[in-house]
Amino acid sequence: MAKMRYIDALTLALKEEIERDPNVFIVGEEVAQYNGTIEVTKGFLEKYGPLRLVDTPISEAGIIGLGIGAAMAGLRPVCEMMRMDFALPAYDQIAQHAAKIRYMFGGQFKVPMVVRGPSGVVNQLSAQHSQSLETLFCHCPGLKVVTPATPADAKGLLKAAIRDDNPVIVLEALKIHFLKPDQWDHIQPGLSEVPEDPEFVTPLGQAQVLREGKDVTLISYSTMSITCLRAANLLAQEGISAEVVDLRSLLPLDMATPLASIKKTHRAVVVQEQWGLYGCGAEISAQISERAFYDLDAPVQRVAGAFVPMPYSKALETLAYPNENDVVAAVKRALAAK
Amino acid sequence: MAKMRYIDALTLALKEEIERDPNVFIVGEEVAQYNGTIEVTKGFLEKYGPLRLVDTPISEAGIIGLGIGAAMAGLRPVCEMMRMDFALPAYDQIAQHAAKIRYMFGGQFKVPMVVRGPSGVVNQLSAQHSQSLETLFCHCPGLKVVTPATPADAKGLLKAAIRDDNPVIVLEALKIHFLKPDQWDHIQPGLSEVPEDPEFVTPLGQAQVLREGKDVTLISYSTMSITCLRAANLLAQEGISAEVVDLRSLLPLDMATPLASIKKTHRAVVVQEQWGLYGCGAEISAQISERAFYDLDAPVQRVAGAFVPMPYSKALETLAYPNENDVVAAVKRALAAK
Amino acid sequence: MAKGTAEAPATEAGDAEISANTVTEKPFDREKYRRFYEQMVHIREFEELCAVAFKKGTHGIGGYLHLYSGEEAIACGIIGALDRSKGDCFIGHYRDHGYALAAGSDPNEVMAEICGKATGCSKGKGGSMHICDAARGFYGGYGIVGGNVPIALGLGWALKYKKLDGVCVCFFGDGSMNQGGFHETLNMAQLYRVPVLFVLENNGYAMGTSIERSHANPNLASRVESYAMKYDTIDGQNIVTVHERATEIVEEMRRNPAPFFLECKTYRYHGHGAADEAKQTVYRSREEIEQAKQRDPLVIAERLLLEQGAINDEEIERIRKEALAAAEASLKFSDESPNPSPDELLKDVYA
Amino acid sequence: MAKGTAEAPATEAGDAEISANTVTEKPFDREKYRRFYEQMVHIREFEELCAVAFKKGTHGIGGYLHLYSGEEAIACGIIGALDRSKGDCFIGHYRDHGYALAAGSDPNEVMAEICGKATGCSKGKGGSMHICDAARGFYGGYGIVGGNVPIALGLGWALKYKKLDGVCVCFFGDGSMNQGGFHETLNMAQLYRVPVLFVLENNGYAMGTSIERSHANPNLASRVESYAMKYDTIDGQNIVTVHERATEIVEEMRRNPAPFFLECKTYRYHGHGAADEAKQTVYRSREEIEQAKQRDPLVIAERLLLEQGAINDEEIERIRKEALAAAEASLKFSDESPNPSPDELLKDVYA
Ligand SMILES: Cc1ncc(C[n+]2csc(CCOP(=O)(O)OP(=O)(O)O)c2C)c(N)n1
Ligand SMILES: Cc1ncc(C[n+]2csc(CCOP(=O)(O)OP(=O)(O)O)c2C)c(N)n1
Ligand SMILES: [Mg+2]
Ligand SMILES: [Mg+2]
Repeated sequence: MAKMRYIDALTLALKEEIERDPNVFIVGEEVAQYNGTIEVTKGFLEKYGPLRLVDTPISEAGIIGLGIGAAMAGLRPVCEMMRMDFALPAYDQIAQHAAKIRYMFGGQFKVPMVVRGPSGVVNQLSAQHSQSLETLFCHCPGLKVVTPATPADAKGLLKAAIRDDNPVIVLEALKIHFLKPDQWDHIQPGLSEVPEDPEFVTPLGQAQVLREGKDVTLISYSTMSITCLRAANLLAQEGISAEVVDLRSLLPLDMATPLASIKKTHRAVVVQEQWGLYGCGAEISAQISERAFYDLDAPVQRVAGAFVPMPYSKALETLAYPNENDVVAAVKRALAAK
Repeated sequence: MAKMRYIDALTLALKEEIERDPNVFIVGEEVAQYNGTIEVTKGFLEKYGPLRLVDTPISEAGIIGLGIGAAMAGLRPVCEMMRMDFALPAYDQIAQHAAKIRYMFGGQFKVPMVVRGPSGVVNQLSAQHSQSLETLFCHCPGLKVVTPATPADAKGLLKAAIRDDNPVIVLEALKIHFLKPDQWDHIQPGLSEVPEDPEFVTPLGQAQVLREGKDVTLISYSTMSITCLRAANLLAQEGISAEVVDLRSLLPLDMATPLASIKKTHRAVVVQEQWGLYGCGAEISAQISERAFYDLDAPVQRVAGAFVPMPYSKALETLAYPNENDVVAAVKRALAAK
Repeated sequence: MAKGTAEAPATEAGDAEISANTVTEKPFDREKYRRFYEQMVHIREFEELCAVAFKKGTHGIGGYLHLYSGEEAIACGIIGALDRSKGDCFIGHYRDHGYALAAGSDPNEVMAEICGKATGCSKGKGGSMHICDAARGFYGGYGIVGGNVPIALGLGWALKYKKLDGVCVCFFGDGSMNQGGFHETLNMAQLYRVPVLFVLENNGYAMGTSIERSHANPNLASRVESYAMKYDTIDGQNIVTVHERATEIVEEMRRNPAPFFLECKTYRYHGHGAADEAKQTVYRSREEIEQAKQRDPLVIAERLLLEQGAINDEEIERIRKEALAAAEASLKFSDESPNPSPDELLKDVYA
Repeated sequence: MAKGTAEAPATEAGDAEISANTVTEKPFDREKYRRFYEQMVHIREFEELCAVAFKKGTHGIGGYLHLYSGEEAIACGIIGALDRSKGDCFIGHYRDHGYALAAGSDPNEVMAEICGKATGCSKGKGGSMHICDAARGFYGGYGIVGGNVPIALGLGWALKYKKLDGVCVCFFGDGSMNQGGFHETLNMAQLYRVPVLFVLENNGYAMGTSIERSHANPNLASRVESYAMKYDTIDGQNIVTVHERATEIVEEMRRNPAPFFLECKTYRYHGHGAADEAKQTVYRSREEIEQAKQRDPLVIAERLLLEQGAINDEEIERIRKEALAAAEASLKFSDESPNPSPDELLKDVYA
């Protein structure tokens, strides 16, 4: 085990996979000469050369198309979106092509590619650069979608995504890229620890219990799983024991883990960073109510961002997505019911 | 009242609005000289001229961009997508621009535009041309989304959309475009009737009870509302009284109407044509369970399409989206519970 | 070979071009061109039978059916210039039956796919628009206009990455050129010197929209100067012209990897899709269609082969008959094939 | 005016071009150019103060901050050629402070927006990238590269539809040209003869990527031959060149409505965004930056005005001081402005 930041775990995953498999290459804007906009691929160009670190024009549809074709021909492209918001001009390539090729050609091709990049709200990037777009990718058979919330999963899920034979979207939680190991461990001891084994991967489609508890189950993913841990710390001070389930993968979605937890706690709070309406939290809340109908002692509580484009001003931005106090309040509502 | 087909109601709405308001114009592929691919705009070019019926290259992002700019400058563009699937290459223009302009510029601009076109599965168009993409538009503050299920609403919602000061997505149910009035009235008497009043509009954000009942509430939209009516007919033969709520608008979403119904029936079945996972039905199911927790006598049942790209072969296509028997089966599950 | 201009579409090109003088110095390969001729006749009969079967409505063909009749020389001449052993491959749009047949795919499987049968090349899941043949390097037909073009970039990239000598051919229509992805792709292809041969099937129309009504610069091939890409325009109706030029270009691409843009002037005989047959006169005259048929690629090939003594009238008759019989056999194969079984619904979503 | 080539970017253009001989026969309008000079100086001081405020971190500026320093002559010269009474309007990308200031927007509101205050032009909801001014025909700055370009098509379309004489100016960077939407838009604009003046601010780089590394054809203006669009390349550092050429083009566009593509060669002094300042040497040398600064638009304007006797050293000094004072006053205004109130969060989503 090594203690590291989330961003370093991403770098490590990419490094290990590019060294392991000669078919892996990275393509995107500023990934090579510039070392990556936030330097996830720092030093890679020098080390691995221009065939494996490919700088591109600002042409997202071209980048994804390059990835799809290369994947069909047997390579393992990792397409970086400078921010995941910029995948939208390439959404047709992702949703109509990468996702559907295997099925519509009756299984003749595989599309083992990764589309990855920083996601979510940080520091006043405003409406067009703050989104957490998982729902758009999850509502699309043929894709897989992962949302690592910890340094270990940043490494493990990214590696598993690269090794997977399908198009996998990796939404990297920018908000927590630069937390230092001691900040992680302060939230929960051991949270900054990342297995050094280059064969370590986090299997796709397996949720994890990040913290055990008995009074209520908090279900979330990405940055908000960490917000839930923070909320659980606050709740513990009040004697409320919250179990925190981090979904890790949204597609495939492991509902067995949260449902097992709810069987124990009888109360569920679903937390997501962005718009609740028609968001991923809706599916999770719906499945809980549909499948754990007789286990629930209270209505599922959903906590989500305001249904507005992200405002710029810090004063408003702070109000636009949930924090640990919002989660605590939802837990109290869940506990008050019935 | 006039009896007419769904497609004729669309044509009528466009005709009335283009004649009412000189700022309304229609832009899209083959809308003018070709009379529209399915002839929604037949004869319009001759009547209204080339400034108001604008044929375009196959450039969806350009079409939507043209619409946004024109709308900001005070016109009321109606952008036709030959099929709504083709909105995906323009998804960035819709979701990052049309939807966000008002907010991110602090309310300085309005974007009164419509994006409309045929949607949903019909007759073996296979993976890339059969989708019902409402979720992608609904999970996007700043847009409005409507899904007319009847000839009257085809007229009324399209007209309301054109008159609205926001970008409105109109998903037209291709599957039911060509049903004849007597086919409509056979499903339910009066269903083919469309008010002739040119001031008739269906307000956005108001669900309707298409059929009253007391044992169970079926909640749906678009083609599937008609499938629910068919299911209700079958159920009636077995002595089961189903209330059918047609949501009409998905954004804004009127949950008061279905919740009022559920207060009466205590059982709910949510039906949607396409992929259930992370689809619009999830939001509806989640809200029902969250908000009618104490009213429900059984878990909400969701009926939705298989989570696969649409297969071509009729033998498979038929299995890929719900029919009235699937709805009946779900109702039975709902009634059996508890 | 002259660069084409919008003023000289295939329909109006002088008959002079048809005769053997388009044949360059190379000795005329009778066997090869006879084979191409047979292929073209087969494609024609195959597709005309599809049109009939579509109308009949009882063979399982639904949705869209885009026929290639009139454009056969392009697929045959170009795919015939490829060498699978070198890694050559190709990708197309939805007007794709001809590509597969030109590549030697099993016509029964192609027909069965068009009819949505379990024995189809895509197991009946794709249909007419989504024919493919991985073994023959056919990376499929795509339904979104321009959607295949960015993917071709990746196929070409893989050839470069693997240091193979192969080239990737990307077929698309004039309408595709106005999609944003086309633009992004061509720039990147040239920037990276990726060996993609972009083949524009310029049949004058995208559905009902003529070139002049959709391209501000109707001289389509010259549009790729925007990417500093090499290009040429040829008569797509003449199999010899097409094949020889494609062969030259492919050889050059193997020597000096870089993309190339080849515009083939051609004409589509049917409506955009089989269902649009009746709407044709909204955008073009019956006379125009008849005139275009004067330069039918099959007839041109026939004349050339006759001139060269590579075929006689009797053989021509026999080839037609055999092609029709083969097409009918394919339809029979399809008719006798089972539908996909219900459990196929959920398969092939993920690898 | 010669068409530019990639071989002669603004940085290397000879000093000869700077002097008054770029001024055409027209009499030199001292008042106007002095006003432009004052504007440019104001923009410079305003933005340099933003850079300081960003670093300080206490004024409410977060996110990205893209500075226009070095490129001021373009916004001032071109927006200065517009006539709002005719319906003229403009739209830009995220490097947008200069557009608003050149159009005469209230600098306090611009600064307050950059700082996220309630008094900002976008109520603090947009920030640096999303400045706008509906009253002055500024349809906003956009953050998605190339995203504003299709919208300009619609703004131009509305002018045509309403039969106004106006033109719409669309500002964007060299990086935008490789976005698909750019391609679709330019074709449509030319096809419909929509009065959009596309202004390419060619500063040589898109973030860290040079023209040569991202455009297969580095002669950017010529790329629009693909749309049969008229174009020209000018020295974007010389306010007289920019303004006179823009005026000519706009007049011509009013007479014969059609789009025009104007490439302005320029240079960005700062990092791509204020946060990227340190990474500049990864893609360009300090020497290159210094050399480019030799052709500073403010200095060029100063020299011209001095040559023409339209200004003296004392006035120059005073203009600078006043500009700095104005910028400081704007920052003070912003500092004293309230944050948006919490209830603003849910407002302005829908009209
Ligand atoms: C993005 C997109 N827009 C619209 C369509 C509908 N459509 C299918 S084919 C076609 C015309 C294409 O013409 P062209 O590229 O010239 O090819 P051709 O059919 O002439 O071979 C159109 C508009 C589509 N499939 N995809
Ligand atoms: C679609 C998209 N891709 C990537 C980005 C990230 N990005 C922002 S600005 C920029 C560079 C743009 O360069 P250019 O168009 O030349 O304008 P300049 O910054 O030089 O003025 C990039 C890559 C983005 N905002 N949008
Ligand atoms: Mg065509
Ligand atoms: Mg630039």
